[in-house]
Amino acid sequence: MPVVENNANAIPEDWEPKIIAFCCHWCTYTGADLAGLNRMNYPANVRVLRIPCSGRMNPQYVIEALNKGCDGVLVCGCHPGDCHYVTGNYYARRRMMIFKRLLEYEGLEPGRFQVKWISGAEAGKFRDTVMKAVEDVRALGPINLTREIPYFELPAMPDDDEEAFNAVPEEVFPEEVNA
Amino acid sequence: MSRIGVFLCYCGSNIAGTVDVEAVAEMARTLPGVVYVETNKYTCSDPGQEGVKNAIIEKGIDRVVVGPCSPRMHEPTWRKLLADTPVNPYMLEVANLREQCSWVHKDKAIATEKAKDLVKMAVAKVARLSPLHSTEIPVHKKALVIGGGIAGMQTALDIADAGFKVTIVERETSLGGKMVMLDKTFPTMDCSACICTPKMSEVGNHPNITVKSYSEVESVSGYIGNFEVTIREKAKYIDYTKCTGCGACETKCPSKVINEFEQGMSKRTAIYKMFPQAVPSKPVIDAEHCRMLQEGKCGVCAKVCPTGAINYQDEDKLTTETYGAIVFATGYKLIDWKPLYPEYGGGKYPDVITGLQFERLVNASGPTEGHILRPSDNKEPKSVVIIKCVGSRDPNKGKAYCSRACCMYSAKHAHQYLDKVPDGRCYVFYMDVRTPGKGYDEFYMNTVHDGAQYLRGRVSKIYKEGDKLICKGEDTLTSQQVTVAADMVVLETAMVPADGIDELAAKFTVGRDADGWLVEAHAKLRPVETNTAGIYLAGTAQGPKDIPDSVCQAGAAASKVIGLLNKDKLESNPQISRVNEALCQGDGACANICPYGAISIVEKQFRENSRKVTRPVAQVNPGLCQGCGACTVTCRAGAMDLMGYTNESIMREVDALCQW
Amino acid sequence: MLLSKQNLMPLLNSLASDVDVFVPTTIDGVKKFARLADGVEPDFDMINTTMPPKDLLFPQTQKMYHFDVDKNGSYHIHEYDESREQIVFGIRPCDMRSIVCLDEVFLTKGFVDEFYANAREKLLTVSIGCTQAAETCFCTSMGVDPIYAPNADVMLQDTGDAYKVTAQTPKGEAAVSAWSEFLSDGDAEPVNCDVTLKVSMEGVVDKLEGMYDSPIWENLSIKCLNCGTCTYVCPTCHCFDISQENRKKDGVRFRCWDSCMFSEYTAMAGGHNPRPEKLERERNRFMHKLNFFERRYGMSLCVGCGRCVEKCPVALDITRLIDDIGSYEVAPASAE
Amino acid sequence: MSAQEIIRARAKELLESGEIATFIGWEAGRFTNQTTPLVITDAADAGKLVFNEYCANTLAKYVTDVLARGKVGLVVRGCDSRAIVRLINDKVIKREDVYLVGVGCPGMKDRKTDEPLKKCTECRHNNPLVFDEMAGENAEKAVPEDRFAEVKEVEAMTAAERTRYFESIYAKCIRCYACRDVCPCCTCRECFVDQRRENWVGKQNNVAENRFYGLTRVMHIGDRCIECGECERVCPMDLPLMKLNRKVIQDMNDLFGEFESGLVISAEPSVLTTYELTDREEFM
Amino acid sequence: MAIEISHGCAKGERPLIPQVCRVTEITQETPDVKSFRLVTLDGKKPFDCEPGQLGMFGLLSYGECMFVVSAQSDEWVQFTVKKVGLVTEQLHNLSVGDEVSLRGPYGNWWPTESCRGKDMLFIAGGIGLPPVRSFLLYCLEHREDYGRIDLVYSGSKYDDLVFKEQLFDIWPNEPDMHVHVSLYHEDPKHPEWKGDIGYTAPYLETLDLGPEDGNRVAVICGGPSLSRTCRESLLKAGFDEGNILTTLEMRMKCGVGKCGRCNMGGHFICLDGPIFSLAEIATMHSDV
Repeated sequence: MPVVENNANAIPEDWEPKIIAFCCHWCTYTGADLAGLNRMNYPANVRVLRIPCSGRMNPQYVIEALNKGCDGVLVCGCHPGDCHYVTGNYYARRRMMIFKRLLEYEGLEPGRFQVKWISGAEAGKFRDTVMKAVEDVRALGPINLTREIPYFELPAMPDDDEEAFNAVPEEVFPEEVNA
Repeated sequence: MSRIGVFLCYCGSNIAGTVDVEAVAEMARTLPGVVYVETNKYTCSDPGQEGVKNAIIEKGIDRVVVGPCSPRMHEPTWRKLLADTPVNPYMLEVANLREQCSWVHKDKAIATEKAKDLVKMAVAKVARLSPLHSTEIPVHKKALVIGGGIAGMQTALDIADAGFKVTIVERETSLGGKMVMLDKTFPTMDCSACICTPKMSEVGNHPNITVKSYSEVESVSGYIGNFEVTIREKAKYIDYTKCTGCGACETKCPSKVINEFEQGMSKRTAIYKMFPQAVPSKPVIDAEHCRMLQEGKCGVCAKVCPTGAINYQDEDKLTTETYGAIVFATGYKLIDWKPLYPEYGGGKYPDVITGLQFERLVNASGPTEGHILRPSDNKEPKSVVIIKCVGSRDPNKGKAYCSRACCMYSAKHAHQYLDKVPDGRCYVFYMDVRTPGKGYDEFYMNTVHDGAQYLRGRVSKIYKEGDKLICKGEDTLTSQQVTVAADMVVLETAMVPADGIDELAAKFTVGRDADGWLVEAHAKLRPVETNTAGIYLAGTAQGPKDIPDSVCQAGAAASKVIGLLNKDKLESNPQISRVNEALCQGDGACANICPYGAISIVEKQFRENSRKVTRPVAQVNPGLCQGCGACTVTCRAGAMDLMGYTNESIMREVDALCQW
Repeated sequence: MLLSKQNLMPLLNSLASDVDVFVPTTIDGVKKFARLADGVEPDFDMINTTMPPKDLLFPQTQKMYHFDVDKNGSYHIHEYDESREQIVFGIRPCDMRSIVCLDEVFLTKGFVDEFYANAREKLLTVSIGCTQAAETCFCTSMGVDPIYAPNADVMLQDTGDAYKVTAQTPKGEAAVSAWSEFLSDGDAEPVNCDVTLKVSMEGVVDKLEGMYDSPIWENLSIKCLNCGTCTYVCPTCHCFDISQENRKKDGVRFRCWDSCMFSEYTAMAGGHNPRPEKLERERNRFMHKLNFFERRYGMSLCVGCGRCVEKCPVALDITRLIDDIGSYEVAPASAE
Repeated sequence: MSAQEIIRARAKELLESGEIATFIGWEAGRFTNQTTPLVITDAADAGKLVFNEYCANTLAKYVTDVLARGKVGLVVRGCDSRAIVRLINDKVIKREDVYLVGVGCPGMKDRKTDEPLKKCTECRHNNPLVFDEMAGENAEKAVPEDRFAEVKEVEAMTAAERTRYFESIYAKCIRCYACRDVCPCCTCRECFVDQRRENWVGKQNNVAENRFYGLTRVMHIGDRCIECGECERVCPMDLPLMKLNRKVIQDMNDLFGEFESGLVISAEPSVLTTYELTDREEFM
Repeated sequence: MAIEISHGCAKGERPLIPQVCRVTEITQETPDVKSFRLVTLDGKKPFDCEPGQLGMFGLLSYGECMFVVSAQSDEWVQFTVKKVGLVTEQLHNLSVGDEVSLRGPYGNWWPTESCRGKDMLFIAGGIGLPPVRSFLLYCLEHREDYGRIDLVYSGSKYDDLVFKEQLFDIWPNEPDMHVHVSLYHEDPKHPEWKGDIGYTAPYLETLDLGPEDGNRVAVICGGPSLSRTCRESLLKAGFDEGNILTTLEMRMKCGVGKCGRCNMGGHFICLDGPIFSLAEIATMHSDV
C-alpha cells in the first residue's frame, strides 16, 4: 500500500529526489544561466528541460515524468505580462492551475508539482525555487504513485546509478498480482 | 539507429573543474545511437570547431550533441558550423554543462552525475529531431504607414528619403493629425502650423510617397515582407485630377455643419477642406450633410466648379497592394470626459472646455481669430481655471496612467492666456508637475513667474453662479478649501487611443494593452516593434507622448523599416509549428490561441479511403509563426507540433531523464 | 464422488497453500477470477464473471522477453517464462468452451504459441456447472451444456448440498485423487439449469457465406461506438499487439490485448487501412465469430456467455444478429 | 399524442419529404425495457422508433457517422442537445446539418433495477436547449442541489486515501476506450493513445499507463465536458469517471467563473484555450 | 491448369523469439529504399528459406516489420526496406555492423516447382519489386527450368526504381529475359529518361509478350490499384486467374497468424499465405 504521511522512516538512506524542471527559454532558462554566471549554488537534483515557452508545456509531459521516475516536477516561465510570445504564460497559468488541482485530487502532494514564474533576471529566485522544490520533495520521500517499469531485474549498466533507481518502491496492488 | 556525435567541452577548467568530462564521455559512448564521442579543451575555439567538422565527415555523423556552455551563448555558433557540414543545422542539441551544471555545483561526483543526465537528455532528444530548412521570404520594398499625423509623416519621410516607396493612409481628409490643430508648441513656442504644414506639403510632394487621404484599411493578410493590404478610399465626390482647390464651391455651399477641426466651435460647409493648409489641398463632400446627395436637390457646387470636378456618382474605391512593412501611427484622441465627470457639469456648461478647444481659441486662424473669448457669450474671460489630470491618473473615473504631455501644455495654456489677457488671472489645479525634458522645467517656471497660480489638488465640483463658474477644490499643500470663481475652465483631458484602433489592431493581430494602446514587442529593447514581425509603432499609438518623443519614435520605426526593406529576402525560422493534416480536424482552437494570427483554417481536398473529401485544416503561415508552441498544447489530437521541440522529442527527453 | 459444500472452502484453502487458485470473486466491484488470498471471497453462485478467465492463459499484458546490451555493445535476448502451476476453480462450461477455442488458435494449425502453451500446460481447470442462467446467457444455442464441460479436467456439478465430482482427464484424475479427504463416495443427480435465451444457429454459418455484402452489416455497425468492450470481455477474443518499452538500449518486449474494433488496429505503416470503417470491422468480428472460425476450426468462436450482450454500451446484441441472419433472405445468386 | 407517436410520425414525414436523409432514435432491444440506438433511412422503419423511460444512450455522436449521407434528424433530450451544441461549437458539424426533434426528458431508468440512472439524477438540463421542434411538452425533473457533491466526498479524503482510491480505479481500467468513443467531446481524427510516434501512452495495461490515459482524457475534455455522464454509464468496469470530469469543472467554476458547457451555440473558445489578464495568480 | 501453391507455412520452433543478427552490407537503392544483408552474430546465415518467404526484421528498441527476403545466399539474407513509418525510418539509420533482431522464416513461398517449364511474367510497381525479385532470382539461378522471362516494372519517378543496376545492366543481358521499365509520368528531375511512360496496366497492354498459350505464369506485386488493373489486363489477354500469383505480405503483422489482423475471411495470410493465386483470392471474403 502506498504510504504518504510520515514515511520519513521509509525513505532509503541514499535516496536522492529526482526533479525535472521545464523552463521557458526566454525567462527562466535565462535566469538559470544567470545563476550560473553568478556562481550561485543549488542542489543538483533538478535537471532542466528547455521549452520555448511555458505555453508549450503539455500536461502530458508531467504525467510522463511522474509515471516514469521523477519525484517532482517544476514548470517555470516568464512572469505574466512578460511572455516573449505575449500570451503563452497566460494560457499556461490557466492550464497548470487546473492540472495541479487535478493531480492533487488524485493524491499527489502539492510539493511534487510546482509552477513558478521566474524572470531572466531572477537568478536568486531560480536558486530559491530549486532549493525549495528539492527540500519539499525530500521531505515527502520517494513518489507514492504506482509505477510499473518492466525492468525488474536487469543487470546494472556500468555507468548506471542503479541504487537510485532501485530505491523507487514497487507498489503493486493485490488485484494486479492476481490479474 | 541514428549516428550521433557527442562533443564535450572542458571549457578550460570552467567545466572540467567540477565535472569529470571523461567520465561523461565514457557514459555517452553507451547511449543508443551514439557513434562518436570527443572531448575538447575549448570546443568553441577554431581548432575545436575544426575537430567537430572533421569528425562529422570521418564518422558519417548525422546528428550532433555538444556539451559546452548554455545554448543561449553558442547555439547560433554551432548551427552556423553545421551549415558547412552534411549535418542539418537543426539536428543539434546543446547540453548546458557550464551555466547549469559546473558553475552551480561544487561536488564533482554530483555535478558529473548531473552532466551525464544532461547529455543523456540531449542524446535522446537529438535522436528524434528531423532536419529543418529555412525558407526564403521575398521582401516587397514598400511600406505602409497608417495615420498621417506628425509621427506618420515623419516615418514616411524618413523611409521615403531612404529610397523606398511609402503609402500613407489617413482617414481624415487631410494630413496633419492633432499637431496641426495646435497653436504653439512647448517649450519653444514655435507656431505649430508653421512647422507642421511644411512637413505636410513635403509629404504631399515627395516622389516616393503616396497619400491616401479619406481612406481606411479594409483588410489585411500575409506576413512580414508580404502584407497584402486592401485600402478603402471613401468617396470624395470630387475628381482630384480636375479639382484645382480654388475653393469656389466652399463659398457657395448652403449646408452648414459643425466644424470638427475647430472642436465644434464654428461651422463649415458640406463641401469642405478640413483647414486652409490641408494636404491634399482639395475639398471633399460630406455626403451625410450634402443636400444633393441626401435629397437630390441643390447641386450648387457642381454649378460653380470651373473645372467640372464635382461627381455625385462617386463611390468608395478598394485597392489592394502588397507592402513589406507596416507602421502604425494611429495616434490618440482626448478622452470623452463628459460622462465621467458630472461634477464638472458633464458638458452642460459651454465655458468648460478642453485643452484642444483652447488651442483653437488661441489660434489666429481659429474661430475667434486668436482672441480668447469664452464660447457662451464671446466675452474675454478674466479668470481662467485650468484643471490637469482630467481622466489621467484617476483609476476610479478615467485612466490610471499619466498622459505625459499635459503638464507642459497646461503650462503653455496658462502662459498663452496670461500673454493675451494681461489683466486675467489664471489658476492651475494640479496633482504633480512633471517636466522631464529639455527646457521643460524652465518653461514651467516662466509660466509661474508670469503669474499663473498653481494649486495642488483636484477640483471636486464646478457649478454655475450667475455667469461665473465656481470651482471648489482643496489646496492640499495648505489643506484648505479653495473656491475660485472662473469665467472659463480648461480641462486638460487624458489621451486615449484613437477610435477604431481595436478593430484595426485585430486585423493585424497587433496586441493592445489593458488601456487599448498598441503593445511594443519589448518595453525596453524593442520599443517600436510589435509582436507581429514586420509591423512597427510610431507616435502615440503606443502610448501618450509629446511631439518630440513621437518624432523620435517615428524615426526609430522608420529605421527599422528601412533595415527590413533593405533586404531582398528574409530567412524564416524553421523552428515553427507544423500541421499534420491527416490528424487535423480544423476546429480552429489553435488559430484562436495564436498571438500572431499565424494560423488560418483552410478547406482542403484529401483522399481518404479512396474517397475524395474536402475538409477544413489548419495552415501555419511561416512568415508569422514565431515558434512559441502554444497551439501545440491546444491541439488535443496532436496535429500541431512544434519543429525542434516536437512532442516526440520532449517525451523521449523526459524518458531519458527519468532513467537517470 | 461428491464434494459437500461444507468441504468446499477447506478444499480450496488446502489447494491454495500449494498453488495459485483462481476463483470467481468480486474485487473493487469488478467480477473476475482472482487469486484466492486473504480477503478474497470466492463466489460460486455468481452466474458469470465480467472479465473472462482468458487472462490466466493470455494475460492482458504479457512480457515475452527482454533485451540488454553487454559491455561490448552486443545485444542479448532473455526470455521470460512467468507461467506457473495454476488452478482455475469454478470456471463455467461456456468459458471452458472458450478455452477449447483458444487452444485451437494458439496450439494448432501452424505455429505453437509457447507462452500460451506453457501456461495451458500448467493450468488445472475445475469447472462448476451452472444452476442458474442470466437473461443474457445463450450457451445452449451455441452448443454448450450449462451443467457440463467435457473438456474440463475436473467437473463439479451442483446436486443441492454437494457437488458431484468427475475427473475427466488424467490431470484431473491425479488432482481428484489428492483431494480424497474432502470427498465422499456417492452419486446424485445434478441440478438442471434453465437457459431461457435461445437463438437458432440453424443454417447461419452457411447463410453468412452469401452475406458478405449484405446491408445487414451497415445497419448493425452504425450503432457501434468502436470501443473494445466486447472484445475485452469476450472469453474467446484473442487479438494482440506486440510492443516494447525501452530504457536506454535495454528494453522489454511484451504483447497486450488489442481489439479488432479499434480503427488503428489494422492500419499499416504508410497509411493504408483494409478495415477503415466500422462496417468492415463489425463485419469482420461477427463473421469471424460465426463463420470464419467455424470454417477453419469446425466450431463457433461464440460460446454464448452473454458478456458482450450484457456489457455493450449501445446494446449491440449478437443474439439479435443471429436472429436477423436467420430471418434474412439471401438474394438469389445474381443472374446478371 | 405521446412523444413516441410524435417522434414516429415526424421521422416518417421528414424522411418521406426528403428533408433529412437519416433519422436517429431508439428502438426496443431484446430484453424487457431494453433500448438501443436506431438509425433509419427508410420512412417505413419509423414504426420501430420508441421513446420511453429506458432510453439510456445519447445519440448525438452518431451524427458524425451518418452525416455523409445528408441532413440528419434526431431525437434530442437535454443531454443530446448539449452534445449537439458541443459538436457544433467544436466545428465537427454545423447547425444546419441536423434537424432536432426535442423531447422533454423525465430522467431515464436502469432497465434492470428500475432505479433512475445516476447520470439522470445528476442532470441539470433535462429538456432540450436547442431544437427545431418539440415532440410534446418539456418534462419536470428535480435538479440536483450540488453537482459537485461526489467531488467533495473525494476531496474530503486524505491524500493517501485518494492515491489509493484512484489507483484502484486505474487498476481496474481495461482501456476499452468506451468512455472515449461515447464522448461527444472526443472527436479527434486519431486519439493520442494511438499515436505510436509520440508514444504518449504505452499499450501495456497497468496502473501507470492507465493513469496517463485517464488524466489526459480529463485534461482533453474537461473544459468542454457537457456532463452527460455517458462515459461513466458505458464503462464496463463501472469506474466513476465523472468524479474526474467534475473535479476539473468545479475548479474551472471556482477559478474562471461559472461554467457549464454545451448550453448555447457560440464561437467562444473553451475555458482552457483562453485567458483573462485578471486570472488568479498562484505561481508568483 | 492452375498453379499449385503450397499453403503450409514454415514452423520455426520459437516463432516469437527473435535472434540477434548483424548488418553486413547496406545498399542505398533509392532515396528512401535501402537493402540490408544480415548474418547471425557468429557470421552464419540466419535461417534457410524459400524464395518469397519472409522474415520479421527490426530493431529491438523500436519494433519489427515483416519483409520478404529479397535475396539470399548461403551466407546471408537480404531485406529491402522502404522508409514509410516509425520502424523503417529507424532501420534506415542503421550502419554496417549494427545489431538488429530477426525472426523467421514465415509464410509460404513462390511455387518454384509447379512453375517449372513455364514462361514467367513478373509485374511489379515501386517497392513491389523486392518480393518478386526473390522468385526472379531463383528462376535466373535455375535458368534452364523456366521458359521466357519477362519483367514489367514501373515507378512514379526515376528515383523510385529499385535495383537499377540489375534492372538496366544485368537482367537485360540474361538469356531470353526481357525487361520492360516505365515511369508513370514524365520525371522533371530526369528529363533524360528515354524509356517508356505509362501506368503499369496500360503499359503492359502495349507490350508484345508473345502469344498467350496458357503456359505463362504471371506474378504481380504492387499497390491495390496496380493489382486490380493488371489483373484486368491479364484476364483480357486470356490469362487464367489460377495462373496469376500475388503476395499479400503487407497484411502480416505478428507473423504467426495469432494476432488477428491478417485474416482475409477465414484465411489467415500468416498461416496460409502470403502467396495466393488470384483465383484463390477471389473466393475469400476480404477487406482490402
